[in-house]
Amino acid sequence: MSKIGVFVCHCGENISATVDCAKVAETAANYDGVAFSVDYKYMCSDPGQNLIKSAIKEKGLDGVVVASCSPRMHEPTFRKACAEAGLNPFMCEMANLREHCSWVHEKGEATTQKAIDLVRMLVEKVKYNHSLSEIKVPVTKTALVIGGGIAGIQASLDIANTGHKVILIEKDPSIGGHMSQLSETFPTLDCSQCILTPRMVEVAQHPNITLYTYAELESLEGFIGNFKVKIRKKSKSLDEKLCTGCGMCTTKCPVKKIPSEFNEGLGKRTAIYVPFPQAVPNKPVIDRKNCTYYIKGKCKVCEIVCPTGAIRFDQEDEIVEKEIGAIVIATGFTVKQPDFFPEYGYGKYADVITGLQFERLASASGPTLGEIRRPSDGKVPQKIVFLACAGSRDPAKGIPYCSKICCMYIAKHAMLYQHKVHDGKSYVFYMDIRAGGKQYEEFVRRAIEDDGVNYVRGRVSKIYEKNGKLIVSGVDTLLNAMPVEIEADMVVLATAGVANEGAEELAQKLHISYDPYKFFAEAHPKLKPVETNTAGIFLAGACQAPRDIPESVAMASGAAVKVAGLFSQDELTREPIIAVVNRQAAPVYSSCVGCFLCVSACPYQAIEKEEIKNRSGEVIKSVAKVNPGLCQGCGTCVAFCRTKSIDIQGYTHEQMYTEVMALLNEY
Amino acid sequence: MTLGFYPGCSLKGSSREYAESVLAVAKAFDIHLEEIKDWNCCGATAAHNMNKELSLALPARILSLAEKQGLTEIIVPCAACYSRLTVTKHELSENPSLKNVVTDANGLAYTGSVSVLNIVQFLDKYIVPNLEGKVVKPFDHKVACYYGCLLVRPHEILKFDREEDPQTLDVLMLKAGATPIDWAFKTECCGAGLSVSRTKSVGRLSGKIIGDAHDRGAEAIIVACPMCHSNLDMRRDDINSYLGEKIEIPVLYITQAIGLAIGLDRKLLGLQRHFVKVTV
Amino acid sequence: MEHTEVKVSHCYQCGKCSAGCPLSVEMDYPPSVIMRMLQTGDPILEDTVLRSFSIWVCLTCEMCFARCPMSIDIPKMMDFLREKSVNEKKANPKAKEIIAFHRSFLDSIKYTGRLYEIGLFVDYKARTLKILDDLALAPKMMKRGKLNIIPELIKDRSGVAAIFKKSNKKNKN
Amino acid sequence: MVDLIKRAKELLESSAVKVVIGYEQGTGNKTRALFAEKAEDADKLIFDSRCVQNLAAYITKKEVKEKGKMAVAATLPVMRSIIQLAAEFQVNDNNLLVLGITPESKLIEFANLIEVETFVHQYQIEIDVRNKEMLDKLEKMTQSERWKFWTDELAPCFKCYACRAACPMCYCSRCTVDFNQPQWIPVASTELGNLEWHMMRAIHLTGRCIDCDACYNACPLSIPINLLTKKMLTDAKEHFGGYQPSLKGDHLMSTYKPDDKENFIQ
Amino acid sequence: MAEFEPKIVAFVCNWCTYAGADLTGTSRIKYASNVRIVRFPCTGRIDYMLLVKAFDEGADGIIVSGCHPNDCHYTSGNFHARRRWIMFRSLCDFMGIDTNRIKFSWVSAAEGAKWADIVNATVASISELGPYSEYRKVVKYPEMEVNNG
Repeated sequence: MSKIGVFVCHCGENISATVDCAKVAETAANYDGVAFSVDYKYMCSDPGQNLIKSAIKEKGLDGVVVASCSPRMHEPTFRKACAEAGLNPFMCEMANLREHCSWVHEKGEATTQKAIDLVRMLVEKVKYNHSLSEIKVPVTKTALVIGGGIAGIQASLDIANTGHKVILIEKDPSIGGHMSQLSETFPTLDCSQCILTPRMVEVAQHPNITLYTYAELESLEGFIGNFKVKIRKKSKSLDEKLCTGCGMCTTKCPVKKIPSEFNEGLGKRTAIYVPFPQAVPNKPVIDRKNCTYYIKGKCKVCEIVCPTGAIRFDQEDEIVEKEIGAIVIATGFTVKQPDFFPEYGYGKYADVITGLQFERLASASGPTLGEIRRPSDGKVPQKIVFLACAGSRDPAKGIPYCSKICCMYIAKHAMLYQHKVHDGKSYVFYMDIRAGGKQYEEFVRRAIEDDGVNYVRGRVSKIYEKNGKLIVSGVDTLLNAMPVEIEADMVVLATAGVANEGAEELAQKLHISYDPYKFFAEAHPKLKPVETNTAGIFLAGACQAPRDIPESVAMASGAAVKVAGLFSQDELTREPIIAVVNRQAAPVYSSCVGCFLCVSACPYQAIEKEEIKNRSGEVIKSVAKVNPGLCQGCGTCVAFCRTKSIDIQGYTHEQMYTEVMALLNEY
Repeated sequence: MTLGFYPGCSLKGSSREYAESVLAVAKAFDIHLEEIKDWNCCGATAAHNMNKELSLALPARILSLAEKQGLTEIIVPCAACYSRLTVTKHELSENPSLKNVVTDANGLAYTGSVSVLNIVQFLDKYIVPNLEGKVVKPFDHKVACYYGCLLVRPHEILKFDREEDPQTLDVLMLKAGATPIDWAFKTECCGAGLSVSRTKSVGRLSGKIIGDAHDRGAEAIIVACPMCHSNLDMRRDDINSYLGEKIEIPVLYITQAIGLAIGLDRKLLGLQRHFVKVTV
Repeated sequence: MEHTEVKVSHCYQCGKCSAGCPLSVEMDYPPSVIMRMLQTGDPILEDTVLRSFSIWVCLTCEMCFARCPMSIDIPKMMDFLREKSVNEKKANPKAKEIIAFHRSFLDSIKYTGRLYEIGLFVDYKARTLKILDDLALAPKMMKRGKLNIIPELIKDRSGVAAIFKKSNKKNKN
Repeated sequence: MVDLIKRAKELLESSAVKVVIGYEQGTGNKTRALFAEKAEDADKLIFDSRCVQNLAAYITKKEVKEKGKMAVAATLPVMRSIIQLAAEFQVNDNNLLVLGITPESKLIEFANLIEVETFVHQYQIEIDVRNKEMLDKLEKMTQSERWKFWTDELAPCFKCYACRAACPMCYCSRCTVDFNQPQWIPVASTELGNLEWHMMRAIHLTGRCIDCDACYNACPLSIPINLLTKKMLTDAKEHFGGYQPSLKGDHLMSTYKPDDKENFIQ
Repeated sequence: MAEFEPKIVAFVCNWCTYAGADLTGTSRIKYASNVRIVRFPCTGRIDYMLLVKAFDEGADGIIVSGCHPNDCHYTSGNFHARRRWIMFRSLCDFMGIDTNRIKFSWVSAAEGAKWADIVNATVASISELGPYSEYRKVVKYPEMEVNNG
């Protein structure tokens, strides 16, 4: 026979004005299992709480129902009070007499009756409550940041500056990402590298940051606070400790004709190379696919010229294992290449380039040292055409979404062009100008009004080459779709921003979900923009959707705070409102039949297969098992389970069933 | 070997040299093309401009006849007919109710079992494998391969070659010893259906095509469609008057070009029937 | 319009169709504008479309469809509009020749089962009174054996005629 | 089926399998399941139009599993069940060999379940005309007429659970009806108890039932309970593009599409 | 006889509709008092059998409500629920259960007013329909009523 205490709160007048609180308390007193029932003006006040505490102690209550405001308001308060009185906090339930009753109904019988029912429901429910203890999970206070672009850099620095360890991995030989490729940045036109490189250096020198470049995530296990990661450090064929970054090797390397990734193929690099002068770390790697030694078995020029003997041809990939508490994914995005566009020549025209390539042309550190020269013959284009939405907003090409950054960088490109080629003519073919952002609209207007860029509203149908000119045929939809044919010297495609190659694989390694375009999915479109639906894994920057620099940085700092918050505690305590698969004595072990439909239903990949083995180690049965670290307690699995083998603490079958029964039978 | 053959109206009339060259080439490779008995016109542009049902019923009859005749594969050299037949096949398989309407109109059974090959597919499948050895007079010229509309569009349905800058004809001509040029008007429209009713438009449209091919030094234009041919060849006066110059590039059917390469007689290939003298 | 299943509402007026259309310059309303007019659902604009010259200049070369980012089957819509335009007697006067040609063409098939080019020419000229046009062409063609004096007749002409009858029930053209 | 018997013998002799499950002549004109463990038993194997029982119901049974690897003479419905069971991790290539019997009654042996799946996927699950008509008839009724129809139909049910026993998908070691904390389904075969039991069955079989009618055939009172699952099947087609058992485990009811369509949620 | 007061049980998720109903309270929007709210963590947790049980035990109407699509606190609980509801509702209808008595809705934490409307609308329509006696008739075993309460 349970001993339940019922505490009816007047909430000043808020409840008692329409509900006869005394009557509610009296009625409740007569329920079986109710040992104590009282009404009081302010239950949440100290005297109110003391009333509860003393009742628990004196009457030895084993369950408490507080009938007052919404549990979303004061459940923590009253559960704490119970705990202080030595009653398990999860033996305390709340009936919502205020928001759901007194405030929404007129004074009268019916309202009081409803209050009585609500109390009754919870009294019956609480009979089936179980003492639960909060789940404690230790936290490894080291963060892993994947991707060394601006988002990854920002996240790493922010986390490191809160005093926590960070491991930053970058797949390329240097950090910096796309931002390091940019010339100027909108809407302020300040030089990208000038603002970025100091941050890159800071990362390299930060005592709390361990930087692995030329490295990728191999595998991930575990859960929030307790991940185990394997990182593959691809061989650089170099002893980094010995290398001083003097650059002898790169100057002497005989293989000089490899298209430079950093310059988007517009410049060349050597087989042993540093991607760009300000690279961090400023130490070379050997590109084995192109190195004569690895192809033909001889050369070794770099080894010969290296003053410190740092070259290691036999170096192999290294797998490092790390314990990690939280992960920030900042793997960024990539852009579609011109060969994606049949109507623009499948990429066969050298002077049809991407926006990113234009950045390199416009960049002082670029292959043309900042002069706009067309790739084919190095001539300065007198007529240049920019195409917005090249691939974006183009369902037929499989990219229905807006890449978001193009409208702005096109305006920037056109501006830069006009600044560098004063007598040149620039055209922008666009569908809509999307310049939502601080100073953005003004920026675009400047391009149009001050720099005389010709904006033409319409999509270009075809580009073809004719005696050295690129014939761009489009229309002006604002002039009854009048044909506009431009003989351009160069065409810049604002090609769609898309998810990286291998984004899918990475997502699967991390057990996070991704959208149809392979961008990683946030946990909540509005309220959890940097969380993923795997606890402890966060997102920053363009790996979640096309993002510009300010957004990426903001996201990165947001993610960093989430990590810092997590690391601010030694142990994670989580409400024990989680699903549990029953276990029974041999030979049954569990009523679970192992159909694992729950696995496909769980939004958190929190359900695993557990193989139950006998003494001789052979599998007798495999059943579902909920990982308390990952389960968030939605209970979706519970409703699926045909054998009712999964139940969710705090909302068990018995509790919910009884609650419903109680309310109906008491009518 | 015997294959089904649907010449279509043009090949019986204004472009009989196409038919002649197709048959000649087939013969040279011991392929017998068996004509569909009592075939009718596919309805061409006219039909689907004026009456959808008709535009499906006419081709459906042809396919039904072919089925009746026990043909599994029919060669359709005319790009327009090829397009109509393929589209009809597609529409009828997509939409059973239409199928009933059509079969009812035709009073003939239709299962859609016959597969339709355009000229390039035919050449690829049956000629190319044995071509190399047979090329005695490599067609050693710079050629502009012109595909027109109906061979490659709508891609969703025809699923043939690639929509922009197609390659199949070029590859064929390469094998015949020619040097295909890269040019911009491979798939631009020649004016087709307007040939008679709006000759001026044809002059302009075909003019651009001839013009570009000429500018890029083509010595011959290779086509696979009688309508394209008649516009580019028979309408040359209108074209030249549009361009304001006298361009004499001959226009050859792919089969004529291949025929020449394997040393067939020019008369056999009907070259004498062209308006623009075939100098190559 | 709906039953054509052409998703007119999907058009966001990028103009790529008009840009690629080889004939848009000869049209009174380029394809993208036609789409816009249909989008409005305004009966007056729809009427304008049905009376427009554009729908007749369109050659259904399919370029618009091929390049439309929203995969809107404009050619299919054009076919539909032409048919409707004729049935509602709204065909643009400037399109007289084009329609005449189509009709002559179809008639030729109707009676012979196949296209009889001389017949076509004569009939077309009869319809359009364009006696002089292309007069030079015929003899040249004749000389090159490109014209049959006698029409090719198919045996089952009644069959073909039947097709026409049946499929013309709805559309009296 | 000569070749079936022949193959069964080989398998048992070579002890590639420990037991072959098929049909044998039963009492009267009935057929029943045969569990051939010795080559000579295989001679009893028969196959004809009467063999409609879904043998897949046996392969999850403990006693059968314990015999070791089994081979099953599987008609199309049985193969479908097997695929669904495999998707639910109840059978796999190590413990099951499928001796397929095509709709044309040809024997076709499969190397593995993937092959079975490919074979099964050639055929859509189609509800026969008679039942289609029945469904239409019911849907045309008013709600109360339907209510009457079902309460009448289900009234005689005395919860013998033959339907459950016959169903390959009802392999759970603890059925919800045996669950008493709380007692979801009244034990007694009251109208309500019956209604709830069959409703629950239908729901549990949604996206799993391959429409073999075993439940109906097993019902001593021939209550058309299979209509319920058939209804679910047609709905699955209407709303979610249909159901076809698949090893991918993309279960109809434990997965979703963000754009699932409905017209009743306000 | 006294005017019929329908008994209505509301099965709602904690994060959207329960909070929404709280907002109805804080905004002091009045609505019919016939409804009793049962709080679940998520619509994904709501067991269809429980709805049936509610009818058994004398409910005249049921409201099931949770987060709008894409707003689920657990990202996809409501998507799963929706799929289940589609099938469950159709089965109920097919078995002759009066689906007019089950109102499904999305009510977000911000839609206090909507919650009031939903409740009032439901109470009104159920009052129209009257007591669910048709169903009640088959529940003939009050004496052996298995009440685990």
